[in-house]
Amino acid sequence: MLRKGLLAPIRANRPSHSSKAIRQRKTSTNRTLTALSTLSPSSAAPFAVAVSGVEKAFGPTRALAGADLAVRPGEVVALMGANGAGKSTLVKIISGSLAPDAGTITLGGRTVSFASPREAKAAGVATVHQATDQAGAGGLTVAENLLLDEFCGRGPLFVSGRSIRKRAAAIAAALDLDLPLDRDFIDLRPAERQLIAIARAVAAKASVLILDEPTSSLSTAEAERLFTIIRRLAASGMAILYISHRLGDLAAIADRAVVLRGGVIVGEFAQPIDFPAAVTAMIGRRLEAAAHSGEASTAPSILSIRNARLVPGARPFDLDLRSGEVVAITGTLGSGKSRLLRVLFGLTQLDQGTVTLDGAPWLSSGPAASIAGGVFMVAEDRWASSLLPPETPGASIAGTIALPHLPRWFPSGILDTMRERAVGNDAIRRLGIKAKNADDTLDQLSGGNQQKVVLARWQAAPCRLLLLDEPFQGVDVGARADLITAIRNSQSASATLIATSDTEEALEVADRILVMRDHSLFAADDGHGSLTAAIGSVETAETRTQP
Amino acid sequence: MTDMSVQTGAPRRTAFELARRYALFVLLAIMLVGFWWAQPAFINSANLFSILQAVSVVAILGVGVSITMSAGGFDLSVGSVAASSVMAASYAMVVLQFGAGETFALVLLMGALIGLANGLLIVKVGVPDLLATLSTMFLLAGLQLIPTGGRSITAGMMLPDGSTAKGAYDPAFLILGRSRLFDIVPLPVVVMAIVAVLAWFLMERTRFGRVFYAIGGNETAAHLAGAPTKAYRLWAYVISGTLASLGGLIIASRVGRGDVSAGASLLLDAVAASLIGFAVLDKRRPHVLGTVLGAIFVGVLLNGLTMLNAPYYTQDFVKGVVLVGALALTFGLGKKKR
Amino acid sequence: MTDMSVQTGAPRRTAFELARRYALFVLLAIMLVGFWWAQPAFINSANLFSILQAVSVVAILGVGVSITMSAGGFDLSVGSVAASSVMAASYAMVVLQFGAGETFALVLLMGALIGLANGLLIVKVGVPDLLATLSTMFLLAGLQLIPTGGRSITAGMMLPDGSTAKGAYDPAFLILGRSRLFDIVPLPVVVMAIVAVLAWFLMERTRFGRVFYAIGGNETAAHLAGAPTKAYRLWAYVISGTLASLGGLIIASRVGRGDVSAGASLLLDAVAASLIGFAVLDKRRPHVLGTVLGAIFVGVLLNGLTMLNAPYYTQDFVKGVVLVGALALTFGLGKKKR
Amino acid sequence: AGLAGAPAPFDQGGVKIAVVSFLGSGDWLQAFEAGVKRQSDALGIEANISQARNDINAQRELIQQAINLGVKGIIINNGQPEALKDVAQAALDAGIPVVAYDTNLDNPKIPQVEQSDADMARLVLDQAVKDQGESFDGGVVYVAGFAPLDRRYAVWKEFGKKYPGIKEVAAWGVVNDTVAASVADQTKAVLRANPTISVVFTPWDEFARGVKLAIDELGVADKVKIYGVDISTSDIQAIIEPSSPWVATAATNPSVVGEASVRALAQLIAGQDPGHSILIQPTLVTQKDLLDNNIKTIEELQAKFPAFKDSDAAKASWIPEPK
Ligand SMILES: Nc1ncnc2c1ncn2[C@@H]1O[C@H](COP(=O)(O)OP(=O)(O)OP(=O)(O)O)[C@@H](O)[C@H]1O
Ligand SMILES: Nc1ncnc2c1ncn2[C@@H]1O[C@H](COP(=O)(O)OP(=O)(O)OP(=O)(O)O)[C@@H](O)[C@H]1O
Ligand SMILES: [Mg+2]
Ligand SMILES: [Mg+2]
Repeated sequence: MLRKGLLAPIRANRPSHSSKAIRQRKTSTNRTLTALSTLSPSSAAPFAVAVSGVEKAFGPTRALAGADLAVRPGEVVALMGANGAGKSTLVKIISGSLAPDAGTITLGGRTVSFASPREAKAAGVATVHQATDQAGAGGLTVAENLLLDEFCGRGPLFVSGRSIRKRAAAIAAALDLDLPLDRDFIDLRPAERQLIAIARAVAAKASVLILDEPTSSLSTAEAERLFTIIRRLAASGMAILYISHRLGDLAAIADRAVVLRGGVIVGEFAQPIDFPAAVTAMIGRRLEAAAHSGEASTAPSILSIRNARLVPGARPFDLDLRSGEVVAITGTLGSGKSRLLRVLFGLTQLDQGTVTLDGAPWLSSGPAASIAGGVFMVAEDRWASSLLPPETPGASIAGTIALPHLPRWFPSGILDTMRERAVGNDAIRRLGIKAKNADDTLDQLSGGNQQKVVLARWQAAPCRLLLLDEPFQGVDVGARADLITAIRNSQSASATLIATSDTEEALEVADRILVMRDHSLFAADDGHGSLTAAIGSVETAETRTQP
Repeated sequence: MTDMSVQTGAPRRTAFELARRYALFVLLAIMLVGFWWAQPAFINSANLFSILQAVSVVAILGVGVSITMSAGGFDLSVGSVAASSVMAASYAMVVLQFGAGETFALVLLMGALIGLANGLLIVKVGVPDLLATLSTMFLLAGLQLIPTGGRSITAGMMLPDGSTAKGAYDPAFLILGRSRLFDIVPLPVVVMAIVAVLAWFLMERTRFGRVFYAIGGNETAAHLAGAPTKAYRLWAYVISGTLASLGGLIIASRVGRGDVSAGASLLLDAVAASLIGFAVLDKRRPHVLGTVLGAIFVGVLLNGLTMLNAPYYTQDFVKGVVLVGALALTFGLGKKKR
Repeated sequence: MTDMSVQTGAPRRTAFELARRYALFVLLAIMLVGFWWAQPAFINSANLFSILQAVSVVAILGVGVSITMSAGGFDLSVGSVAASSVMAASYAMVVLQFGAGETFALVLLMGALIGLANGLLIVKVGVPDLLATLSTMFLLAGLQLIPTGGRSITAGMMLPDGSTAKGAYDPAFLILGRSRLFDIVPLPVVVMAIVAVLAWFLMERTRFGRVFYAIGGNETAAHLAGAPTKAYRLWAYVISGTLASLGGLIIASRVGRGDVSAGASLLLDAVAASLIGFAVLDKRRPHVLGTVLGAIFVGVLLNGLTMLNAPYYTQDFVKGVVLVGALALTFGLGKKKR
Repeated sequence: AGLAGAPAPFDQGGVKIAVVSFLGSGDWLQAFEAGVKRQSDALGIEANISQARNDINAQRELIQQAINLGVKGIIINNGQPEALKDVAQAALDAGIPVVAYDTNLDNPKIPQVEQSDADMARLVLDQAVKDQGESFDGGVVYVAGFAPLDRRYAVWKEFGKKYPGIKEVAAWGVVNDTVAASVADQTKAVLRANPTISVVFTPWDEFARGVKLAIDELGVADKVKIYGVDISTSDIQAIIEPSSPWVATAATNPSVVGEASVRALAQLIAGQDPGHSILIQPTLVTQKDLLDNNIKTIEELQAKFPAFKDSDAAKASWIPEPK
């Protein structure tokens, strides 16, 4: 399917429920559900789920300050909001894993109060949480994880390896997923984890389905497949609350968009949804198109890869990155994007081929050598790759940013926490990270803000080559634009290689786009192409992978 | 999504993987044959059952430890629960003049309650597992001595108040530790087998077992999936405590007195058994079968070395060497490359 | 992004949080005052230094344990490394007739090498920490006895070959365990203080400590951030082994002979100290200051109870009760709500 | 390699016996086992020696294992009667004679070798009364649950009743990896709290060493004296140190105990009767004795105290002297 640029008017190819234009509200403290329902007079059915006046504070931080929201059966509601707006908190409250400080939740008209996720599940609320590290349990196989809800709920008492495999295969088949059923969950890549989380939630046959950024590491093809499922579920009468920072996703499936800001609902948009206005409501300012030349660079080459084969049997490819260039690699799940980045960072080796960095052969023995040599990488799974448990010293924003730079900053070995804090506070200011100060631990941050900290870590020192693997996961559109500007401004003497499964994102950030397929790179443009050419190239590549 | 990855139906195993899976079995077989060759008396069935009997208590405790480990915890108190159970059983019969049945029920209940206390300390108060069970361990080590003022409990003993204990060990109680099924299989071995099969079934063949493992793997994920994780963790400790007191009952019925020194090394041996179990079948996690096999492994080694008249200090040494060897073999062979 | 949420500058601490942070200090103060009141001799400085001397070995071992724990490991072998060091030091002087200096160097080197072996087994072969150090523990428990055939080592002892040992403890060696700085502070206390300060500085004030903790928190993350995680984990065990052998040297120089022991109770006491340390300052993680305080806490308790002539078996019990109480207080107070 | 002129089966040689000890380590055990080995070698016996390491359950297993092994006789060294009676009976039923040392298995078929803990304690406490008079403040180091200690402690209590002037001001003790150091720490606390204590009774030499360490560290060697039980080379060295507070100890020679046990078992195996009770007499060793005779090691002690070196217990003409 065709996915447009960020600011292009987007319309879903479905009949709209309402022809009303935008309705914006400034506050919702005394908003009632009846008022909400006036938005969509065409359907008078009771809400499948409704929350009203929900409040939640974490210490001095008010994550929710009286939020109201309602979803009808068969309706897909997009919940939009900047990073830290309170979306995930609301999700956690509805799904029973957080207790609200105030407010009520009704399910099918009945007031409920969940003491645990178990109760919420039993009442028919299925949830895909934002954090992929909570999508399943290590030590169990993929098959067992697919059945985790059955085990933890009221599935059959007796199990065997065979029955588990059979039932899990059925769940995977229902969603047309091809998952390595016997592999340990711990060995999965984030995208696969995300698919498992989705499969589990869909298999739960709930009346309310909540998806908190379910596509953040999925590529267009997988996301598209998810949308098909969502439409089918909605058609069967399920109420769906969908959270994403990918506007394309929302455009594809949302019947209605609700914007959360500062813990309250500040706007509602019915079909046709005016996304630019929604984004303005969300981030409090208009979003300007990120301007970049897209012109062929004549700067000296920083990285050049020759005759490289990622895995045995793959087609060899070449790649050149010039100083100041931002290149994006996109492609389907498992096509090898991460692998290429991992090779450059020294985590695995090329099957064949040569890599030169600044004219010298580049063969890193591991992250330590890479970092010393000026090659930085933001790994794709922030939970596994960057976050420390909160009680660990150095789990704060300042500590997280400082970790790779400790040897350079403190050659004597003695820490200077003031310096760390200064860098942390600078990052908070620069990237608009929503946190009290640099001493906050990352578990207190919203998903997008965690990701910003991870990005800030690698901007804290100059580098030659910056490798970003799914860098904008969960980052809101406003912040993404800021980040891209920051990357462009600060990295003028270095090259940036971004692996992203989101084509829209690639179009937005990159000077050049390359497509990876079957562990090989295909140029989307040959040095003088335009963005449109790039899109075309991406599309042909994608259609080619799905014969 | 069709090109995601190449799948093969059943997982194919390389030679290395096979070696890893069965390394401990092979080592055990080699040991059995070696000892047999060096000392033919080793292999007679009475001796083999002696070995099983000798490891039965450690295996039962180890099963408890491995269940708490599966659920992401660790029970350091099993040794002292078993020791306290020996004292409690003796006290019940010798001082309180209880019968075998009552004693049994009382001691198992005590074990379950201690497990419950551990569990509550951990899930309700939020004390880290190691810390909570360590405290319980110290507490019990002292508590078990208080009723008798530090003395061992034997029929006719003097009580702290100067009177003489009137009761004695119920002969029915001694059956557990001292008699044999069909005149061949010692009852403790039967009990161990029953415990092992039940625990194995619970952990590997019911959804409860899967939830225990899920909690150990990722407690938040299990909680979000709807598991009452606190209840499960509580149960793990209750099971572990009950099994430990069952082990204590077996010891008591074997030694026939409440001995202060009984069960001193049980904790380390039980932990060793369940840790060795990690290597069995290359599971790299606690599991019941592995634990029992780990206990038997050490039991065979010690029995054989004793038969060969190895001094006790070489026994520890050989135990260590064989462990290191077995582990290096299991974990070192065909390691996953990054 | 100015309208995001209400911010307060410095973190305000609730009364509960304060109580949690300092619970163990307060308990310690209460204990000190209580014992003082019950037995005035308790508080004289000589006795207080006796307490410190009594806990010095456990504290030093505990620091090692807590460093390995910070790096996500666990060293079960500290007790037997210390016990082996006692034997090794005695053997070096009594049998090999080494001087104090050589003995020192040799034993510390031995401790470091054992730590290195542990570390290699863990990071190179991939054996889980608990399992590797448990094997080492068994191995050493046996190995230390082989040179003397299980005898303890004293001047004039008979060797297995029938000859008599010619050497003796070097008087210079005994200084470490038996003399006092300024005639007041026992040298072991000075050593403990130095170890504690150095280790605290390393772990809390240098980037190396930061990396140790990062590895313990999330090894993958530390690796991706460029930390040589394997080297760090190796070092953690080397440090722990060296500290354990230092503890052994202190024991040897105090007792003046090579006593046979497996080191199990030293291990448990060291682990207890570092676990109690979790509660100190509400850190909920291993740390040096907490470990030392944990050791002192137990030491004060035992010394006071001994002074009050409490029977030995009540001491373990009281130790357990106070531990549970302290933990319930620290962890239970003002717990986070869901 | 048989023993010429000995009754069967010793004339044929190749007799195998098992020696199962309750203890797991320590100098006493080492010396006992050395004695067992010496006498066994002299008799051409192959001794399978094992230790239960303070675990009575393990001791049962080991006896059971000895039966499985088909030995000709079993020596049980220490242990708890309740735990051992039935396995000992099982051995007898299998035709394997049993000798028990220091544990009363209450079976007429099982000869008892005894060193009489009570006699040892009495010897040394009598010496204490002789040295210190009939009234003093005393302390005792004691941990319950170790049978010999229990018996020795009972004598101390007896003395308290016999001499009203002798008061037990404090009792302490601990058994762990570092007995000496830990007991020293405790003793320091006790002596500070109870400065009147002038006598400490230590029913185990490991305790005596700890108390001595504490007294040395406190510098009160002239005020507090130690009366102990057991002896070894390192104990002798501790006693003869200048101004050592450890002034007397009572002991049997563990090697002699081991030798006598083997002799008794050998007689049983040969079908002879060693008698039901085989008593090894303890010896009192004082600091003065050692200093006067310039004794520094256990070997020198044996040379100068013949009563300590040997015992006539369970001897027979056909049994060779141990070498
Ligand atoms: N456990 C916590 N402790 C403290 N503060 C928290 C905690 N969880 C969330 N917050 C705060 O609550 C606010 C809302 O967070 P939430 O995760 O709901 O945001 P979000 O809308 O999901 O953002 P994102 O798009 O980045 O995922 C943030 O300011 C966050 O810092
Ligand atoms: N931990 C792993 N274990 C086994 N195979 C893996 C693992 N990680 C990746 N692979 C395989 O390597 C190939 C490339 O994966 P890679 O992660 O590089 O793809 P990607 O394009 O980044 O995909 P994604 O969108 O999922 O991040 C895939 O075929 C995948 O199955
Ligand atoms: Mg969120
Ligand atoms: Mg990827």
